[in-house]
Amino acid sequence: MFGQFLLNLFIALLWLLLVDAPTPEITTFFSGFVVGIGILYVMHRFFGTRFYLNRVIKLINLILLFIKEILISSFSVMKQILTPKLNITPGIFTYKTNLEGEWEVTALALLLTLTPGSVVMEVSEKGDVFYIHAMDIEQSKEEVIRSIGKYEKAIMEVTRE
Amino acid sequence: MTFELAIILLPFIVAACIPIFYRRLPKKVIGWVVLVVPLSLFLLLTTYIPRIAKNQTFSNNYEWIPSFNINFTTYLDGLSLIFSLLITGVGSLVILYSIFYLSKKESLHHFYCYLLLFMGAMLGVVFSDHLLVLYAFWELTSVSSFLLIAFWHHRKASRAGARKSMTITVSGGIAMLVGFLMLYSMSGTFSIQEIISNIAGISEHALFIPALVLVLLGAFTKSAQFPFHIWLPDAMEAPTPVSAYLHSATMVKAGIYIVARFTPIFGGEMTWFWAVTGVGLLTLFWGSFNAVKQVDLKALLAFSTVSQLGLIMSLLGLGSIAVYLGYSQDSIIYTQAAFAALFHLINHSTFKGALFMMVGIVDHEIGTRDIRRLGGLMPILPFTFTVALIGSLSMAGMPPFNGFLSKEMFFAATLKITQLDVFSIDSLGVVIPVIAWVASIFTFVYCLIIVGKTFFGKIKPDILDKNPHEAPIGMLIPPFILIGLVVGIFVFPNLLGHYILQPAMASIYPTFPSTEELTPHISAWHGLNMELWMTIGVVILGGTLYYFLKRWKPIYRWIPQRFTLNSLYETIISFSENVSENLTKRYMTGNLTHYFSYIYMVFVIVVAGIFFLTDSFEWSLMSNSSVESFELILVFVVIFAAVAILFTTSRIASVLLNGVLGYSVAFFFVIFRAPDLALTQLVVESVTTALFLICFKFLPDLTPERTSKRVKFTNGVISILVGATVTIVGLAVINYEKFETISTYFEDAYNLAGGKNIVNTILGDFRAFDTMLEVVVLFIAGLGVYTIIKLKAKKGDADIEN
Amino acid sequence: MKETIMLVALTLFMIAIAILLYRVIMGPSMPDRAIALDTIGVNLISAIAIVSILLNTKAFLEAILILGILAFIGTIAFSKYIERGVIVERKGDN
Amino acid sequence: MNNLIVLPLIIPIITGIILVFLRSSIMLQRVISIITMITVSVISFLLLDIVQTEGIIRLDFSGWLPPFGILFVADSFALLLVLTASVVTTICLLYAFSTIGKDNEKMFFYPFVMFLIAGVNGSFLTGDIFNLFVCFEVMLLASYVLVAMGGKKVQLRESLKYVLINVVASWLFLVALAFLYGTVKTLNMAHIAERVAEAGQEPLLTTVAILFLLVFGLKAGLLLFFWLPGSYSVPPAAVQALFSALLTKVGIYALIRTFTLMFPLNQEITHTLIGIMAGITIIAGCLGALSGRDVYTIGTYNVIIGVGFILIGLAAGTETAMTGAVYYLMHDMVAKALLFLIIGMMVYLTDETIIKNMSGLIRNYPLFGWIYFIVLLALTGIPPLSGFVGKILIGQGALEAESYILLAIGFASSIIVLYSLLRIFLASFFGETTISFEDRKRIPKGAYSSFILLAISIVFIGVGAESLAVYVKDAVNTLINPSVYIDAVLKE
Amino acid sequence: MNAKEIIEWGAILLILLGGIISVISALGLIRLPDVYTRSHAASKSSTLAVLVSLTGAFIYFWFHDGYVSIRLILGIIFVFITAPVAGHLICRAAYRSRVPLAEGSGEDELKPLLFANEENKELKIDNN
Amino acid sequence: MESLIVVLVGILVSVGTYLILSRHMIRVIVGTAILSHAVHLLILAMGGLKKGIVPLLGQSEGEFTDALPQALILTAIVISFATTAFLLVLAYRTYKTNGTADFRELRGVSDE
Amino acid sequence: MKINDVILRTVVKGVVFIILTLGVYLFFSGHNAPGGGFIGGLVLGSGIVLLYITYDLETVHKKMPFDFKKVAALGVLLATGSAIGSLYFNAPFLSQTDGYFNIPILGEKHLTTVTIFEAGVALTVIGTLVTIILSISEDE
Ligand code: NA
Ligand code: NA
Repeated sequence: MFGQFLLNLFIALLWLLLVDAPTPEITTFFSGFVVGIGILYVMHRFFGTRFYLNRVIKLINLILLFIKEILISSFSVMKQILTPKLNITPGIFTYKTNLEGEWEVTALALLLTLTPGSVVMEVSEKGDVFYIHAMDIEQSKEEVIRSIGKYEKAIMEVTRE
Repeated sequence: MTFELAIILLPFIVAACIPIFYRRLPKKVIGWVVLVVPLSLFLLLTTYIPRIAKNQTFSNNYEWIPSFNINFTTYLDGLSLIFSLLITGVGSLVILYSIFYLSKKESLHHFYCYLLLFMGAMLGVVFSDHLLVLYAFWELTSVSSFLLIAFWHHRKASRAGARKSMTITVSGGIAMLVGFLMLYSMSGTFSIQEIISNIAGISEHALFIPALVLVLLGAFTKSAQFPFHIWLPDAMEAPTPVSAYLHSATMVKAGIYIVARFTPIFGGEMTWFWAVTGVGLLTLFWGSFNAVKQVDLKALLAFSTVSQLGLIMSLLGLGSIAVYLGYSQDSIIYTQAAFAALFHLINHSTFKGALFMMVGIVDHEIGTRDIRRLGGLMPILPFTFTVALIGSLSMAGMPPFNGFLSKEMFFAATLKITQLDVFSIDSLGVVIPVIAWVASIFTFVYCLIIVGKTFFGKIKPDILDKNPHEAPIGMLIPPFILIGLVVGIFVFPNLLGHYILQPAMASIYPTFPSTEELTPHISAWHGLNMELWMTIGVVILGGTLYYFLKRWKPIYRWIPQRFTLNSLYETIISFSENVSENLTKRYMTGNLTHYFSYIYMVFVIVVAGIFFLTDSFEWSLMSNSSVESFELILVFVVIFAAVAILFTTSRIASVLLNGVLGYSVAFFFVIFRAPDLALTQLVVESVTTALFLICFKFLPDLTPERTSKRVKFTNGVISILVGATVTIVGLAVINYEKFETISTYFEDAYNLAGGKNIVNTILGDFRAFDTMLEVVVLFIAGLGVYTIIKLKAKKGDADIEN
Repeated sequence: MKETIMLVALTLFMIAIAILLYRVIMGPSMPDRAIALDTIGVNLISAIAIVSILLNTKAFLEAILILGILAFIGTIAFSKYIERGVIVERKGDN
Repeated sequence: MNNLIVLPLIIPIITGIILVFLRSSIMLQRVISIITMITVSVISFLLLDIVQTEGIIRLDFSGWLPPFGILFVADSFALLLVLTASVVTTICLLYAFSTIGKDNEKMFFYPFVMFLIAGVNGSFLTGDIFNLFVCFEVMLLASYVLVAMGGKKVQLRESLKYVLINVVASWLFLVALAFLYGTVKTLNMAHIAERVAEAGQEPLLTTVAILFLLVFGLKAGLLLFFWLPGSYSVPPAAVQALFSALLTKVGIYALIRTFTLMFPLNQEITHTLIGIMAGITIIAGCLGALSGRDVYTIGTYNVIIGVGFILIGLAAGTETAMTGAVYYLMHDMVAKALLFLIIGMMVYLTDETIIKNMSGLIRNYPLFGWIYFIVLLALTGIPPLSGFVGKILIGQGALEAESYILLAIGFASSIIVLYSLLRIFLASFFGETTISFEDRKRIPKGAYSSFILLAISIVFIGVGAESLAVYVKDAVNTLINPSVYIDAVLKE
Repeated sequence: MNAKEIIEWGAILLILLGGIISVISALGLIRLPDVYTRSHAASKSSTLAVLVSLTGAFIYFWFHDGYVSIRLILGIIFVFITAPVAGHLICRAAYRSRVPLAEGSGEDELKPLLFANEENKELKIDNN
Repeated sequence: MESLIVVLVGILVSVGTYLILSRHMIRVIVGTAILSHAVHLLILAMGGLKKGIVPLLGQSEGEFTDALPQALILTAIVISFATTAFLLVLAYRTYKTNGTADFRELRGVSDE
Repeated sequence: MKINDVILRTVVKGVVFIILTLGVYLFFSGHNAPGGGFIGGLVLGSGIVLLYITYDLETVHKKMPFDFKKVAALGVLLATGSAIGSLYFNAPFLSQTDGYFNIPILGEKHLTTVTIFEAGVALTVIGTLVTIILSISEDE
């Protein structure tokens, strides 16, 4: 229930932002809240799980991590593209994670996908094993193993007590 | 309401009552009840004779569609009186006859209903002064005749005969209608009498001759004139009373009526003279010539009717010359032809009616009408023989019967006309009496055949087995009344001439001052003149020909079957059916691709054609806005994506490329300052693509187009032309800047409609109605998708296909 | 000058789209085309942003978000189609 | 009260939607739909009467003055067609009750009919050319579903073609609209007329007009009728009747409006072209009708002939000719509806479509047979039935306009109409009866009542032509003097 | 040139940078050997191109018009979140629909798991 | 720009027409989609392109671009979407019942 | 190996809110900015369709048990009904009224009957869009 309330606030905020009034008004926020109630009513059955929003700072950290990763990985891809002669050995490898729960798994998978040279192709049925395609398998393997602990920690800081 | 209207309506009213009440009446009674109608009408009409004889006419107007000058105008004069007396008189006799002729098992209510319809229609024809109402009744006679011919519709021949008669007579009627419309457009009135009185004003009109021809077409088809006569023999499939009534005494004479009625209008034209006389004579000859070869008595009578109708027609043609010449002492003489026509019209009805009834009796009692199986019936059917003999001799033009009188007058008229030198008669005229004479010889021959082959000679044994006997008295009374008239008219022709024919002559020659002059004195003996010599020749030559009939009859086989008019008709029918089928099938292939190419070709030809014909192309870059490089690239992206769709072999690729197009169009909308459009286009494009993908589950992948190079090339050319047409017209339209757009009004949207998004205020307010309906469209589509998915034909549902 | 640079950027994005079009047309595999279309959509987002600046209007900013959403939905739809032949499954399919 | 004139469109729409909610109760659906159509018929008749006394009425939606908003304009011409269409639909519904089948009824048959008639009525009434497009689409979408209703093999095949052709036709309509807006910069039909007149209908405008000629021609089956025989042969009889009565007529209506109101100038080009197209249409229709060996082919090609014949009236263009066209339009709607209802019943009774395989129907169903005979006569133009007045007025008009070839083609076509329909009568109704009286299928009462009502209408339009004359004349007055319409719309 | 000017110029250069990155990654989609490697270019550098240019646009609007566009931010976030998901889904779909890895690829630990039983079968579903 | 767009429209129309003249259902339907794109651009071009500002009041100064064609296109887009949706479903139902997606084989009448 | 959609489903859960909110926003903003009933409805509909794509028919149907045909019908009814309302006031068909109303909490608001009309439009779009996609997807 609490999570949903937060979500509602979030929608109201979103609303306020979307309306783009010159100065934010409380009435706009309220109407956003009403809109949120509507949406939540339609959607509430999708939300069996809890929703944590109070770890904003951790979240920001995580987001920054995301940004950093995309920057690095993009430039490494571009480097590959612009290299006159392609010298890569693509391949698929597996990685087993300790994270559990859909949000954690998803966040990690996204992070891994943003990691230079790797894209998560499959998640095992249990959600514990990732099958990762690597642009250059040797290099990526190393890189993933190096940074994965860092990722898992950043995620857990947001998701766990 | 006047009597004339009542006369027309009574048969219809009774006809309408029959289907309602017939179940409550005993079957026998229907006929007797129906008989009351013509009988009472006949008696009523006789009361008009004295007044009509004084050249009174009776005219009444009843409004039907006054807004378009369509009114019910009855007009009763001498000409209509003759016909109406025939219609009701012969009608009475025929109904009396039919009561005994038709078996109780027949659906008598149908029969009498049709018969009364016909009677009413016929009376309507002769009593109508209004062209369109006349036409209405005219077609109704065709319709009722159709129904009567098809009375035994389980017989194939009946249906064929009915179809033929209806097709030919209604077609003629339609031609006549066009003629009537032309008369109206020339004269501004639908009233025959008014047209007659204003004839000078229209006879120079360019449409006058076409109108004449079209009206004649109607008359000729109805009166079975060559070459339209072919329906009449086939119409003999009708019950014999019908043949006696419609197809000899009345309906076929409607054409005669029309010609007589329109003689004051068209009579002065050479076309009229030659068409009516020529076609009449040709019909006269052809009918009599062909009658001889018939073996079915009824068919023989049918051809004889054709021939006699030709005779009457030609007489009216000859009489029309008097109209051309105008009133003078010299021209009076030519009116006698018309007089003879009317006279013979009545005579023919008497003897031909009697003959048909005779044949009906033979058929009824003996069971066949085939002269090859008949013979020697005189002792068995003595009364019937009497009818046959008198009727035939009258028809052959022998004294002391009425046919003799009119035939003599006919010869006289043909001879007189040769002395004229108008309408190139001086060179061609001599043919007229010759044809008349030759035709009369054949007439004599077939009259002998009727009597000789049926009543003389040896009786065939198989007929005797049936134990034939004379007909019941009820079937004999009507023909005896008729042959009584045959003799009676011969004895007192001038009574008829004075009271009946003279007023009718006044109708044909309204401009001639004295009707007395128009009425010759008819006498049986007028000296040993040329006419009589011709008759004597007829008897001698005809007798000889009859005697040697077997010797020369094979000449009929000279004309192969497939060159006869009948087979020509059949050929035309089947040819037009086949040709139309082939033609239609050739382009109506059912192949959608073909249909599209027709549409596109018409589009290109018509639009581009008109565009260039009218020299509409104007174009300049003056008012065009600038093009940035990125826009140019986008244009090329669109072009490449579009062209690539043509070559792709995968459905997904084509849908994806269509998506590229859609997104590019959306971006164009961005560039062209259309935010709402861009948004909508983006969403719709994506949803459409998703729809494609969802539906692909049920659809096959693309296959290479297995079309020939030629087809591909043609399609390519068509496509390029279509695109080019849109482009050139589009360029010209851009260049066209004459008007200020109404859109500027919407720029005040905030004040008017309280919104700042102009497009949205248009959609939601100014043109909200469009939006409302567009929502409905969307809803229908959604519901429709649901319906056609859920509603599947059951296994058992047979697909009925053509 | 600013406008010229932005026009250059816009042209660059268009060039990218044109290049991607090659991938859409040529494939060879279905996922190749899908990726390329997705990327075209994403590039269009930038293009719309630049046009918005050039036209000095906020009217198209919704389009940016929408395009992002649609490109995403589209890619999901395509990948499901490629993977399973069905976009909307029933339970027990799969 | 001007709002009245939106009712012929809005009532069926609302009913259609409500019927969606009443899906399970077929009885209720029937009752409501028939009441709706009767109401609409009555309203349109009232409107017709009001227009006689008060002149053309218009309704500016949302109150926006023309030419800026959308509006409905009710003149006698539009209202006569609305009235006829509504009456015919009412009667076809009666027929549908007993024949259409529960499956279809549950699958929103009545809502689709409601939407169809709403689109048709909207097309007749609208005074805005783009709104005409939208109304067309309402009508078309409903017709798409109705053609396919039943889901049989042939139906789907033909309806797909029908839909595709119409999609292209609608596309052409949009192209034409684009060019129209590009030139005259307005959408209000009266305003267009005014501007076109102001520009003297220059060649470019004539080209645009020609484009509309093709667009509406495609809908009307004028020259571009290829789609018609196939798609009109497959749906249930009630739908066939509705289609042949209404759909092509909407196209004809649009053609008449376009070339009397918006593009009346430059007739040497436009009307000549219409004349040529009408002539070819009639000839092709005659060939098709002659070629037919089954009831559907003969019936559908007769629809095509009818279209050509009416447009002779437009091509001739004189007052008389237009009067004839209006009469003939009404006649054709009623008569074609009846023809197709009868054809459908024949097929139902015999499970045959080839005429020679049916025989002697009249013995088991005498009234049915005679009603067919009446239609036959009416369609041939035999007086005093419905076809007569229209036919002779068109004939007179053609004479006035000296269009002799069209006159000849038009009247000659009557012979083919007669011949082709007579073939059905002789082969199918007459002849030896193949099914015994005891084994015969029964004709449902509802079907009979619809036959009788339509037959009565046929007799009424013919015999009672005078009672319609005042309306028809008023309608034609507007067509001949477009300024009447323009003033009613643009001058307050 | 004041601070506002400078920031505006920075925004514009960001946009230009985005354009350049975009072209490069588009080239990547042409150049890279198989769909999986191409998806790296799509899901990373193309995304970056958009993010960079959107950021530029955001900054420009902010400093030029004083307009903080939340929609732009939302757009950025949206693209940012969804790009890797899209990459993931497409790669998975490609693999499951048997689009082959490029020649010269290294190990493939997924193959035994998915297609263990059908080693050498050439299978294709709607895949060109 | 207007002329360029009109030419582009012409090319799109040609492509769409060619596809519509194909035998395969899907090509024909894609053809209709392309025709729709073309005509939407055409309508827009008829109102003049890039000749004013976005038709939103109160955002910037200047003459507005013609908003009416935009509204018309919006309606047209929705209608064409509705039609396309129906068309697609009809096409696949036809394919499933008739067993072919080839219009030459869907002729009916004459070949049966 | 069975497909594990965890990533997709998780992200969609978040993303759908953005989409739906945007949809509602677009719906309301149409009067003064790009948007309106149509686009709003389309975006909302797309959001629902996204759910169907991500999950499966049954799951979504269980959680959103609407008959979308009736949603669409209701939409049309609203759109036409708001138009018919004007008949009652003897104003031309489709006339819209608007005014500024003081509503508790929300304060003074500009309300017009256009909003009802637009809501009808939006509902129709949503209902139709989902009906179409569901009908096809349910087809065997
Ligand atoms: Na222009
Ligand atoms: Na369309």
